Amino acid sequence: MFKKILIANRGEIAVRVIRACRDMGISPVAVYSEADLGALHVRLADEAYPIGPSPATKSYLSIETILNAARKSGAEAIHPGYGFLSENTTFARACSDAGVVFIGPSPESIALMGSKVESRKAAGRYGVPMVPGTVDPIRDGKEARRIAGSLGYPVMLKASAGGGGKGMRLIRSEAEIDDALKLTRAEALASFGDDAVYVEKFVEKPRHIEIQVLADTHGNAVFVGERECTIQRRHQKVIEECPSPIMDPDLRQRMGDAALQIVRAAGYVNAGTVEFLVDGAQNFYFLEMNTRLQVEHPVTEMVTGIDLVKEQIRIAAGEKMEIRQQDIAINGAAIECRIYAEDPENNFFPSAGKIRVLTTPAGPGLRDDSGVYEGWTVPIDYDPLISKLVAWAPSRHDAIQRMLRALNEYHVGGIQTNLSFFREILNQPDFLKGDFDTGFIDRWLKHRSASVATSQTDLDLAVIAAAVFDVANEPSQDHSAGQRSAWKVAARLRGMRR
Amino acid sequence: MFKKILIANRGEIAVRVIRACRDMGISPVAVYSEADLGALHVRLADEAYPIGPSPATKSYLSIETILNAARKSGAEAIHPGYGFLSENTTFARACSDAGVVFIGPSPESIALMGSKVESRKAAGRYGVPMVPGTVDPIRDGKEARRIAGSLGYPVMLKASAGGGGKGMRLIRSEAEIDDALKLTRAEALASFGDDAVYVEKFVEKPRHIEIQVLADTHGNAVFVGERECTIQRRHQKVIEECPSPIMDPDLRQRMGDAALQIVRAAGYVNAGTVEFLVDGAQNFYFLEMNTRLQVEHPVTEMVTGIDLVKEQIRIAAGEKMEIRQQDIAINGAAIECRIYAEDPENNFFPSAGKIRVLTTPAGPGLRDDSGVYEGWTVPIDYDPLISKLVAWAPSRHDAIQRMLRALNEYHVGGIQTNLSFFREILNQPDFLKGDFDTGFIDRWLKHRSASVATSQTDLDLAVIAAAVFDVANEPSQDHSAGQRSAWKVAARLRGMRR
Amino acid sequence: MKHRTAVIAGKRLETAWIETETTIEATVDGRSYRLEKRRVSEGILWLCSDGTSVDAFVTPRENGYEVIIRGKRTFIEFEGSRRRLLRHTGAQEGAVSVRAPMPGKIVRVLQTEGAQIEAHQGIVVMEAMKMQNEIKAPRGGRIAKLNVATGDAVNLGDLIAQVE
Amino acid sequence: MKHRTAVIAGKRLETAWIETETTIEATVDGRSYRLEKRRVSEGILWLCSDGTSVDAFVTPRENGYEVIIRGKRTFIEFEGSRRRLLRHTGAQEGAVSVRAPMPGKIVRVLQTEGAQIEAHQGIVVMEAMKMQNEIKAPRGGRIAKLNVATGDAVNLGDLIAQVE
Repeated sequence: MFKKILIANRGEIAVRVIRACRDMGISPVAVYSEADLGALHVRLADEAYPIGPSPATKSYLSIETILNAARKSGAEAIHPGYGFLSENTTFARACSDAGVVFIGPSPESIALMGSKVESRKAAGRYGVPMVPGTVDPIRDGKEARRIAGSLGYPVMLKASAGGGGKGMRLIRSEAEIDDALKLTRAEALASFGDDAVYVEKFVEKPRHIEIQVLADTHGNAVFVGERECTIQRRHQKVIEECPSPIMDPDLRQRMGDAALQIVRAAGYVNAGTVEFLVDGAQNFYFLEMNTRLQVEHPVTEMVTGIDLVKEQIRIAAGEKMEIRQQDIAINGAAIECRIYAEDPENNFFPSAGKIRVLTTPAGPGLRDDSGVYEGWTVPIDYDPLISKLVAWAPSRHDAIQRMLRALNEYHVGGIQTNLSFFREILNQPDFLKGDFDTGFIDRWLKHRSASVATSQTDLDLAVIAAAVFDVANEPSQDHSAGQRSAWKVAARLRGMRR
Repeated sequence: MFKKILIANRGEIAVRVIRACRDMGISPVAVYSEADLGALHVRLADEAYPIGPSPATKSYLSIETILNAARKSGAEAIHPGYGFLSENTTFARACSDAGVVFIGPSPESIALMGSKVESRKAAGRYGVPMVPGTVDPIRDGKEARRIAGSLGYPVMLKASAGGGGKGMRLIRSEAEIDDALKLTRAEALASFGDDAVYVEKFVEKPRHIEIQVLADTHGNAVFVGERECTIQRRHQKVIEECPSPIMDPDLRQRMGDAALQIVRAAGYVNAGTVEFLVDGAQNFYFLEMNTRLQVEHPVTEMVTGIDLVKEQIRIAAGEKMEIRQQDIAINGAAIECRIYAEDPENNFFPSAGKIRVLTTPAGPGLRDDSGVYEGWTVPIDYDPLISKLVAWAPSRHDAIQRMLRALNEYHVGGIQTNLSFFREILNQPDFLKGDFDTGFIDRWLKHRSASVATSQTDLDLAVIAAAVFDVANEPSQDHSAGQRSAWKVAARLRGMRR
Repeated sequence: MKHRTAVIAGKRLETAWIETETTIEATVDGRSYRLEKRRVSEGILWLCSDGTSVDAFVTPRENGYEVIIRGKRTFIEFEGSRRRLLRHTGAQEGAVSVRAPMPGKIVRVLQTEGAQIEAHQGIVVMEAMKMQNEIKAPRGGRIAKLNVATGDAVNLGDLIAQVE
Repeated sequence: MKHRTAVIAGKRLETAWIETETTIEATVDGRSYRLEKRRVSEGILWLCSDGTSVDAFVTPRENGYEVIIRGKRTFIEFEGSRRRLLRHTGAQEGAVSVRAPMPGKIVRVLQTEGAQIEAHQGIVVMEAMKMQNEIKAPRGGRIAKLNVATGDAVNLGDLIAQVE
């Protein structure tokens, strides 16, 4: 087993991997940009190396700098987390060239699955069903209109190099195509350095369900249940569950078998996720394979007891998997909310800044995978995910009830978060019934009301609390720094934000 | 099911029960003494009622005041937690008289098992093995010497009304008897209002292992695995585990059967715990039954997935248990550390005061059942338990490794805690091997060294950190409150404590 | 005795109170409360009134406050306070400034000065924290001023447009 | 440039340093460190030196400091600082004051004034937070002064006895 692992990432996922290392007695090595001086992942590591200025292109995406840190520390392996270099074939190859184990699949598997075109071809060869559409990138608006016309609207426009919900757009009519093409190409170029896009038939009322797989270097492969990822906002997952409310053993087995076909098609090793669309008649279509750890992996861990990061590390170290397919059972239900530093009252705009107060929920059946701490300043340079809150209970109903309890305990002061947004979604009747598709959030947001009904007493107490705060918050006679209360300073800082 | 439950307790266990209520959609009602104004359990409740001054005798032990709060709130049931009124037959009867459900066994079961003498007689009738000794209270030192002489030293002196490790003393020779008797009687009187004590043969190299039981009002009873509670300091449990490192399926079955015999003997309903001593030859002896929730119940919950507090509430509401004996499986291993506000460097003296900084561990496989928050002042009036940290993993080795990781993440600033103490114990070879008895801690403390070996760099960094702190900490020119930094104030407050 | 006039969803409530270290005596529209209280932390106030126990999480927002109690949000504005609600439901009068909610870059301008737009229609596309987001009109009206161009770097609070 | 003379387990270490907002340049007994740093919270200092990353948890104790790094404790005293280590391993010189570590009640007095006692021998039994605890002698010697009697209520810091 490795003695030292470098984590080429930041935020909650770097913290998650560092904890797995410690849980295995492996020494974790962090890297950090200027914005991440003293970040939680750096504080929790045994060693930490600066890798450059705040923009990711100059730090977390800088292959040579990261490999230098690995060399300097003597780390035997690198865990890439998700995002950044996790699906970068150049990086995977550079690790191998530098004699450092890349904790993930081979560069060839990444390349194959990283190409929407090639991955669909490979899936097709192995008989895995797919959504009708083009495989090759489209040239221009004219071609897009022609293909969309033949598939029939609505269609999806997708970045060939995309993933994680970025670089995707729904097109309901021909009139939207030109604008959508421009915007998607621009985003694709900015996010992935490649503006190739393709067109696909849009599956109505689709659910997004993915299968977790694990494959070792000894030819063993298993699927580790599904994750229900249908609750998305603008193609970004926000709530994930295991099991899926629509799953039954037969569908799970068929989807698992299809996922393992993809593993075979890709010659895949390590942890990966095969994403499917599922329609109302339980037909499923291969979307793509994510050749890395998923953000939402904890829901799988909570219901199976399998630590996916530990398994990744063991597989990368060449160990033989001890998990057999027949031993994998889904016990109870888990649900995850992605806590973002963003403002649901202001069009979900990212909300960077200092976390002045942080109260996290605790107690039975909860897990909070956070990347921040009280006093930490969430930098503007990266993804605004600050934490993943996961609740487990014997049933879906109880897990949701527990999640609501946890959300009410959670408080992040100083920046805006989407906590209130989750408190409301988890009370929606259709959500509780498990009756939703990927358009659920966008439809619900249209008729969401600003204030939520509350009792007269609670309303009056809210008025009193705000009034007390407002008085503490008035401009004082004396403006010397020493006499400003923390409340005043906070309020002034917040007052700057329009 | 109940709509509203009053929790007649405080601290971490009140918080635990409140969370169970919320997880079940039940409205929790708190009570609080003057010292607990704004305590965590009060903040998390829907309603809260003041019940008097800080001393427990005037608040948390005040039956009439608590029942008045129950009446006023309209709570249909009362959960007593542990300690305080949880094993008080008068309270259980008063609840029943007031038409409020007491979440626990009948007053008769409490009375029977609350008496060491009667409980031993009952156990004897059902053929459950016991440690040789007196059943009746002893009159004086002379009688104690006579009985001890016939049993052979060492013997244990125990308060008849005792429990939780209080009111117990080991006597190795006749010379110690008189002093021990006085001290034990005084403690018994102060803690339980009853100075009756009895004598028992001391089992050499004993392990303390207890069996969790659940029994409903429909005649169903199950045992829910064991808890290894051998790691004690002065008869107070500090670390608990499930499973016990010495357990095998046969011994578990035999101990479980014996525990269910006690359930029958007591006509027991609700959750309870049957405590046994186990010697090196796997002989087990009934010690006592705790007729309430145990502090250490989370380790059982982590390995079985059964929520014991929810089960307590369901049973009290008259529901039929859905859990069948054959469905109960122990999955992986869990370990709990009791985090106390006490100072291992100063004879484990309780350390009340304001929590200035609180950093709690998180991530996979952890549960922190805390009763405090950053900024809270731990009152001097109650038990100094501030939190229970529990780690789960597929194996005992991995659970301990994870607990060590969690302990290193944990920091409580402003008061002293026993965190360092646990960090050291969990590295002891005998602990890791599972090779210990109830005297383990006391023997280890004798040769514990003040400082732990560390690398030259870490030592130098410690010097630099302390030096930077010391400078920030120097008496400033200006003593006005507005200009004192928080570090300085903290340091001054701490400086008062010798 | 302090007092404030609160405005919630257009409705006014008069409140007055006396505060000590551990208590507040208050009236809200004539309803009296004797409260026990604790300032738990910055922006967290525990209040207990005749049995009712709440943690109130207070966050300054848009010239008013968001208060969360039992997971439920209320937006409160105070008359005469320096904070006034900026965002209304589209029916408001006068000019509204649309400002950058955080530092970022304007990647696309969707409107022209003088154009008529509807509430929630996009004005510009801004990139920040790796995400492209449309900055939308808080109300319908005419774009009286358009202060940015494609490629502009903007800071938090910078004027993007005025809608009147 | 600041400097201090640290004492760890009787061994002296000279340290000097220059601190900025995000860095510390320091020497300890001639060993040089260029550190990146962040004051994370009261008593928590993150330091990073040539790869080595630590959270240092600093707690004032007994006229010195306890510093926890990677879960390992070090006790540090500074010469000339107002804080000096009180507790030694029993070999120390001079009189030692034994004080109440928290408010409580003396339930039993185990020694008499003038008595010879050994290190760690009990002087009184005190009840606090529901627990009876023996207050023990930090070193061996003679009880020069016994300041409490059975039944006395004591406050934090009250003198219980002097051992010399």
